[in-house]
Amino acid sequence: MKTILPLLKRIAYSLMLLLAVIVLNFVLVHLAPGDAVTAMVGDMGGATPELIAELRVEYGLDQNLPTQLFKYIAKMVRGDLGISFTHNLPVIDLILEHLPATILLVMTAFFMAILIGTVLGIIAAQRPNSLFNHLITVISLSGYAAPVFWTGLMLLISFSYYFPIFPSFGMETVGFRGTFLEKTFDVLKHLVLPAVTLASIYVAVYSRLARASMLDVLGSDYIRTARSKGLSEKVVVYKHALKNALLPVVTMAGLQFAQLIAGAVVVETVFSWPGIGQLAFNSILRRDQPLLLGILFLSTIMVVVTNLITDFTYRILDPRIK
Amino acid sequence: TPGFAGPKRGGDYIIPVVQFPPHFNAAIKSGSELATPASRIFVALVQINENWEPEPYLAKSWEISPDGLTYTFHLLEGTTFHDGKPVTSKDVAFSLETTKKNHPFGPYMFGAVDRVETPDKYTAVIKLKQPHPALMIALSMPLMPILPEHVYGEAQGPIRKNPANIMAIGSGAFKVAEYNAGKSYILERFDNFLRPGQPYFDRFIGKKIGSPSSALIAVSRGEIHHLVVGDPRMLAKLKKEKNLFVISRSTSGVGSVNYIEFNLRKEYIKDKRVRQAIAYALDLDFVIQKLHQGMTHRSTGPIHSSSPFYSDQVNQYEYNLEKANQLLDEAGYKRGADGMRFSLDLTYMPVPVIEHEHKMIAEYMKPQLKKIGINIILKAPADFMNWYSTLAKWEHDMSTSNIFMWGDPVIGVHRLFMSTNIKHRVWTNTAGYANKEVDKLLNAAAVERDIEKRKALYAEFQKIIAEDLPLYFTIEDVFHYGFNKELMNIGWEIWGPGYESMYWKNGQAP
Amino acid sequence: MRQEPLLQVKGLCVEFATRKGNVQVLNHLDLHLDPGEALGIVGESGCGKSMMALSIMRLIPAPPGNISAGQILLNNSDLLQLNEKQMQDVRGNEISMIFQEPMTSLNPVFSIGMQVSENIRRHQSATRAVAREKTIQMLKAVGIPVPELRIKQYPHELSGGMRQRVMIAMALSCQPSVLIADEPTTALDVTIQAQIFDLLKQIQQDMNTSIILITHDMSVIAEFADRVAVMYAGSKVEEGLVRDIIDNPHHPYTQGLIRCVPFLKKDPGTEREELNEIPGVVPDMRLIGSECSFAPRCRYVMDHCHEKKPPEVQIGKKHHAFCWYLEEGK
Amino acid sequence: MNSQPVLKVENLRTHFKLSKPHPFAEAPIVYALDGVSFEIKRGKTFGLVGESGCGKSTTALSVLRLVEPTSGSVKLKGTDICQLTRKELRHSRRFMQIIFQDPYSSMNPRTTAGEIIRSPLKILKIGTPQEQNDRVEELIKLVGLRPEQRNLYPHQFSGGQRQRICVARALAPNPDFIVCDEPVSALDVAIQAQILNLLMRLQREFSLTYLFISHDMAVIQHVCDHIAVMYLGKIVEKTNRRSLFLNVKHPYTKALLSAVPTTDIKTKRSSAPLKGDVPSPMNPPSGCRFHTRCHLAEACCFEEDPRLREILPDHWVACHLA
Amino acid sequence: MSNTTNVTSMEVEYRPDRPLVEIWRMFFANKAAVFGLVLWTLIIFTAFLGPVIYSTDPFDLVGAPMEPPGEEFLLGTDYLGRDILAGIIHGASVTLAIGFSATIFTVIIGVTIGVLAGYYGGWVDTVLMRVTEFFQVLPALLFAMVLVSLFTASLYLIVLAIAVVTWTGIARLTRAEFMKIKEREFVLAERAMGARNTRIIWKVILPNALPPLIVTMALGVGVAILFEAALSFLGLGDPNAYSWGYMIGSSREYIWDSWWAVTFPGFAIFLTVLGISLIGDGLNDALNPKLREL
Ligand SMILES: Nc1ncnc2c1ncn2[C@@H]1O[C@H](COP(=O)(O)OP(=O)(O)OP(=O)(O)O)[C@@H](O)[C@H]1O
Ligand SMILES: Nc1ncnc2c1ncn2[C@@H]1O[C@H](COP(=O)(O)OP(=O)(O)OP(=O)(O)O)[C@@H](O)[C@H]1O
Ligand SMILES: [Mg+2]
Ligand SMILES: [Mg+2]
Repeated sequence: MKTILPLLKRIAYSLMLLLAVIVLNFVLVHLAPGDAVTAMVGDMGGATPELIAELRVEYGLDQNLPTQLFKYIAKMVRGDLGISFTHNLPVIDLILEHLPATILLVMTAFFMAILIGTVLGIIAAQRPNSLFNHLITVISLSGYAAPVFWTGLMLLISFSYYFPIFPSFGMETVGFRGTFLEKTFDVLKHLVLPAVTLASIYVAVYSRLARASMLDVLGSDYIRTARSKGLSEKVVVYKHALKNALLPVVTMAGLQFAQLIAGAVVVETVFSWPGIGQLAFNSILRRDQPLLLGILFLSTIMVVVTNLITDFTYRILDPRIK
Repeated sequence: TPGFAGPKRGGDYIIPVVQFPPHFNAAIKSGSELATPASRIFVALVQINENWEPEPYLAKSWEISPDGLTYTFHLLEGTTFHDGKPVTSKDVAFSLETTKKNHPFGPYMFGAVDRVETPDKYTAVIKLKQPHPALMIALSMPLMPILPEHVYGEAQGPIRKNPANIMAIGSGAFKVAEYNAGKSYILERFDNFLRPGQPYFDRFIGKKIGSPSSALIAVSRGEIHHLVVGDPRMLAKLKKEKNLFVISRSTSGVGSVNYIEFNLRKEYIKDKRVRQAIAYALDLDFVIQKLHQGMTHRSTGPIHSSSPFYSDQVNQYEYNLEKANQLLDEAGYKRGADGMRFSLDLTYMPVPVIEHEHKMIAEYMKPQLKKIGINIILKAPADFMNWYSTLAKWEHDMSTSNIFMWGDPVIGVHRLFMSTNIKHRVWTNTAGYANKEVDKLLNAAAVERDIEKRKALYAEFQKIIAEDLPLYFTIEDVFHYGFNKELMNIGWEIWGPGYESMYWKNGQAP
Repeated sequence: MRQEPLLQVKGLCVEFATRKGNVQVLNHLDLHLDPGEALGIVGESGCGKSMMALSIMRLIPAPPGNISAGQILLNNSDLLQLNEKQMQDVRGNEISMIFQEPMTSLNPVFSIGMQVSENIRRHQSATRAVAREKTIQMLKAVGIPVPELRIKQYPHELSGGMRQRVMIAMALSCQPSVLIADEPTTALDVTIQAQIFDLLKQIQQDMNTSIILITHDMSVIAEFADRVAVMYAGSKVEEGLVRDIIDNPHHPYTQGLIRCVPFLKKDPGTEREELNEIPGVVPDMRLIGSECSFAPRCRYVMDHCHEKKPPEVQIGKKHHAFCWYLEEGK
Repeated sequence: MNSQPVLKVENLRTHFKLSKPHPFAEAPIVYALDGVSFEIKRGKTFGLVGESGCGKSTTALSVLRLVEPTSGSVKLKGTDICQLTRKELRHSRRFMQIIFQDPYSSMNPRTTAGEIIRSPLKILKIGTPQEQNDRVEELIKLVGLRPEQRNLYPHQFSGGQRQRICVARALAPNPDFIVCDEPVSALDVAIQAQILNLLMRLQREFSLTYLFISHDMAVIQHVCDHIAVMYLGKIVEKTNRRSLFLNVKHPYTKALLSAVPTTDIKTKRSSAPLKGDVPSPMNPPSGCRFHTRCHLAEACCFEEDPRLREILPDHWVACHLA
Repeated sequence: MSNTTNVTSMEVEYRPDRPLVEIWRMFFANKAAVFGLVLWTLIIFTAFLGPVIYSTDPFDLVGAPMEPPGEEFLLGTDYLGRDILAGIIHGASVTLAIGFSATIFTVIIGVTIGVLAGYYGGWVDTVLMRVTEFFQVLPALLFAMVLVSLFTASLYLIVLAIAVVTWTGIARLTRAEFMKIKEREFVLAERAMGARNTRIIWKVILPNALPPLIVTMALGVGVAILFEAALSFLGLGDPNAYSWGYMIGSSREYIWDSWWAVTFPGFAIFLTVLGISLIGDGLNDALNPKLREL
């Protein structure tokens, strides 16, 4: 009971947050000039007024905003996110179809960034004033300072055009026929450049953070205690210090995840990665309201869920939180 | 096209898809992204060859009554849909009705059709209320696909919601095997296609590609098998690729022309001299030769130069800054202290793939019009809706735009100029142009069956437009197709390449 | 009759490199510890008590710290000659240490059972189960009730006194011959402090462990230690048996230190009195040269106090001090 | 002698409400201070002694209304502090000041010593800038610093010097009453003597009234005229100095006294006087709060809360058995 | 480690400490930070004096399109024939202006909310933190894209959008610092002296909270520049403002023919953000009293 109640509280609160996000997005999207039907018919190359009126009714755009909002939420509760204007498919199907690609990309980049960042940070922390430390600072900051699309384009030119090692776009070779293993390898090959690009921004964040918190932890009393027990430096650093130093990294990682998803928009555009980011970008450009709302909703859910996971991880790592 | 040993079957053909089609039903939606796959999946009654002549397709022959009001089509026998059901004249009638009702151009294409009669299974008779010279074009793919009534008919519910819009059933050379929304679609060969032997590819695959630059890499690596670059900049790159050969054509059927639209209600702009000054201040030769590297054409008016109704006997506004300045001075707009006369908003159509025709020209106009003292404020529409609503509300000063002729001026051109068509909708007469004479000319041209007389009417119309300049027509785009060298027998229609006759030299993709 | 000392510190010098120059935090320090003995070290904050303790453990943070000279002999072998690996075998095994801050000296993210048994497993290559048994036994020995349950708890779930007990259990888990307690009770309440000292005393008897107790509180020393060394600014100024030092302090600093402490009296009387004070503050260690570092605050200061290091003056059998004034007065 | 007390505290309670662990829970309450009464005469020092967490600092802060007391009254020279409006309260601040335990953290690290001493004058708008300046100079000399030191920052002083600055600051507006919350427990013994002497000297000179808080019995014994022993938010014994040490009545006070190590080798304690830890003030034990650690506890101690009774003249004890 | 409050200081040293000098010394000892500073000196110089020295209007079509870097055009021309060098020079001020104004906005929103939440606590904190969390779960870039695309892009809108999606970091930081410093005894001491809330907030707590805030603000400028670049790249920039982001965004399709048109502005952004990040990093260390002791 004691552990479940706070969790329930968090979940209830998250649901309210979600609702607020939905309302804001909905109002925002509907307040903007123009409505979806005009975009739709524009896309068709023009249409008769009758068709436009008909479409308005069909998509419920003839009702007033509160009614539309209410209906939208009512439908959403039932898991129905509406029909995409441009794709003419249920939004939920579209999202579910593009989601795996984004998750693959984002997760790979996420763990790549955390792993590389933390390792670099720890190494730098052990030699705080060395040349190596400065080198790490500059290298990791470089990844952060370069606009991500620029990094992407430069990588693309280098490793896909001048030295064609990696494929230039997409997630897999379409129509590729092969064993499961070959297919996996095919996907991995496509994954390298986008993942490296996306990760490059965040390596700096994590390495700086890991370095700072590791420096902090290494100076703490309990590390001296661990040393006084005769533990080897390896055990001291990687067992006693690391677990503590990871706490801020975990927090940051949780917070950053939201931005990582958004960052995927740019990377997916550069590499034609068939994920949510591209879907989102297109839905923005073509004012596909149901799809856009659905994606915003989904990314909020993902963020909220990651926050819950972060919370949970934090609880595992830090017994002080109960 | 080289190659002696007859066509070989086999292999996949992969095309890049820039805008992913939401479905394949060409009867309820227009657009080039849909046209390519839909033309593979569905057949039409006729095909229009490069000389604008109708050729048999589903219809093996036809007769036209002398008064031009009755068209009788004789269908090929034994043709079936992908689901094995036979194609009959009932399906033709159903398809025409459906298209008329649901297609955005339905009224323009088939407004003149009174009814379709089906005296027997293989004869379809189209009765017109008035002569309609553009009918044959409207009956070709992708404008009117032959749909199976048993799949798309009323009995199956509203057509817009029909699942077969995606898993489409037609009688074309390929049938739908896979559709991964936003990513790819795979079409497989239909063995019972009405042209024996064809098609030759095993599969016809469309694959979504986000940006032209990645498409370029992809085609050079053979990951896709052709690339259409609307953007002439990429042409040089394309030509450098060893495994490609390049064909440059304007898609005459679509007949895309670009223009600058003036909102005739706005101050300054409502003055014809200002519009003409702007036209004189733009160096279209520079645009075409330098910015587009000579890969687009000069457009002189609303009718595409490949059309039989095209006329170049109009004022062509040769680049002349002096004249432009003089016109503005005459109009009474003096330069201020900063050398500027007045400011104008300029918006442009946000179409990522053909930026050079819109954004680039808008960007070009900014420094160029500064030279004659007009300060241009670019209004970048973030999305299509923004642009659409700006124009539909008549809030723009100027905008770039383009329009497709869709085979015949009646379908694509009239709507821009008729004073009866001043509407709060894009690609109507949003400029607010009202000229009785133009109305009269266009109304006459719509029903004129004598091609020479019709030509004359349109020639006069083009001349007036160039003088009045409600829209200033700038360029026509040319499409450059980079095809894989191992492709054989590329056929052409007015709508683009015909993939049914194409095959791989070695019977498989390289 | 005189035994070999268990631990000997000879001429220990420790330096710290700072941006403002080198600081000599320990200046030729000599100490010895006999088996089973409790040696007290007193001195003001910053005089180098902890540095002395950490040098014995060889845990001086290096850089910036550095043991620049001296010997630390444990059973006659010099700890400073050992390599890091060998030193790790000494730490927590032959010499253990408990620290000032029980609140922060335990790792917050590991259970206390794990932290205690880790030491046992490290040095006695015990299995997990054996180490657990031993841990429970140790926790029981330091007076933690129901240790079977406590081993699963985390430091934040324990009070300060309990944590310090855990620290002691950890330090003693491998029966070290020397236990260094660096101000083990300054952060605790008096009643808890009393409990901890009782515990230490009892353990010292049971295990025959020698203890170095570091504190700044004379009364604690008086109660706990057998012998005491008084430190000032990195040097030892006086050393002797507890009674000798408290009843008969010789060095001016020791005298001042003892007089300025308000001792609890049975009958305080009605009037309040002023305390004796030592004027001035502890000097900046960077500025200490070869002179007597207490000279600026000393009321008996003489000219050569500022010039030369004071000599060792033998006062009693086990009682000596370093002072020019005493030297003169002999 | 003026018999009118400078400070009269009656039945003061301060409870802290903590945040709810979940929406349906009751907010836990910390009974930090639970009914405390005492008074201090002009020029006297009243000592509060007790273990950590017993509510000493809370008393100090409540008396100055730096935390809002839950109930009770604090009369400073007759006016009830608890009833004042914020403006009146601000005005009366010049009569009461406080010195904290940690001199370093009680000074703004970004201001110089002179600024720090001057700040109460500035805040309370006492005197012209020139007068303020002179006053600062005077105070600096008074507490034994050198005038040129006024331009140094807190971190450039030693602990004792810092506490001198704090004393000077407290004296600046000429208060009658100063709360000293463990003013010497962060200092070395040698320095502690200096500060205690300074405080006593100033008290004589300006006839100041002190509320002196410490956990060190010896210090308390040394500086206070009256002493109250606190346990878990309540005063258990309250009397003058002599009586407390000669006639100690409450078992807790006895334990506290015998826990203090002495240099007197003959009276060495035999064993620790108290077992166990202080209970949590969140749910204090029923009846006499000390019964959980009291070896004399009887049945009535478990049930009834003992009142403070005057057992001897001016000697108050809260114990059923005294 | 030994208690820093006990670090002794000698009575003979009466040199008043000059914190700024000390910070500068620390900062200067950090080679990477100095490199960042040099970069920024150059960039600021370019932004202010560049347009005077090199006055070519970046919008003007001065040469043939896609002229590679060479004698006539040092950095080449773009697809319209606009001078890349002129763009880099004139774009500097635009880019910096966007970076700074967005940061100012961000700071105004973030600090206000952080101060109120951190200082007053209680329900104020609860409410404000809920609002903050609300903005935090919105994916920043995506939300900025939505904002900009719904209404026609202009510099103001872009700056506003960046501020709206980035203020939460500053707010949280300010709040955390305030909560931390609020508990320090010198704040209690101020209250004991009768100081008003306004004084405590602005004169007492804020100056002490500044170091991490300054660092975050410095980094914020970089973040804002990157945001604007990303928006421009996605075609959501303001075409009347010649920023580096705009240069990349408009030239990106021509990257295969004129790598210079994308590479140079990208590199300029890279150097700018790298510079300010290094400066921020250096400041972070220099302002950290823990490290200064050494
Ligand atoms: N990292 C360091 N750099 C420079 N000097 C240091 C460092 N650590 C400690 N010192 C100095 O070493 C001296 C001795 O410190 P030490 O911790 O041994 O004192 P201590 O006697 O234990 O004091 P306390 O009673 O406060 O614990 C002090 O003057 C301190 O300033
Ligand atoms: N703001 C607060 N919110 C909640 N609880 C508090 C607050 N301030 C103090 N307490 C609690 O009130 C009790 C008394 O605290 P107080 O600080 O008065 O003790 P103290 O006697 O001064 O202890 P110490 O000797 O450690 O300074 C403690 O349990 C403490 O945790
Ligand atoms: Mg110490
Ligand atoms: Mg306290």
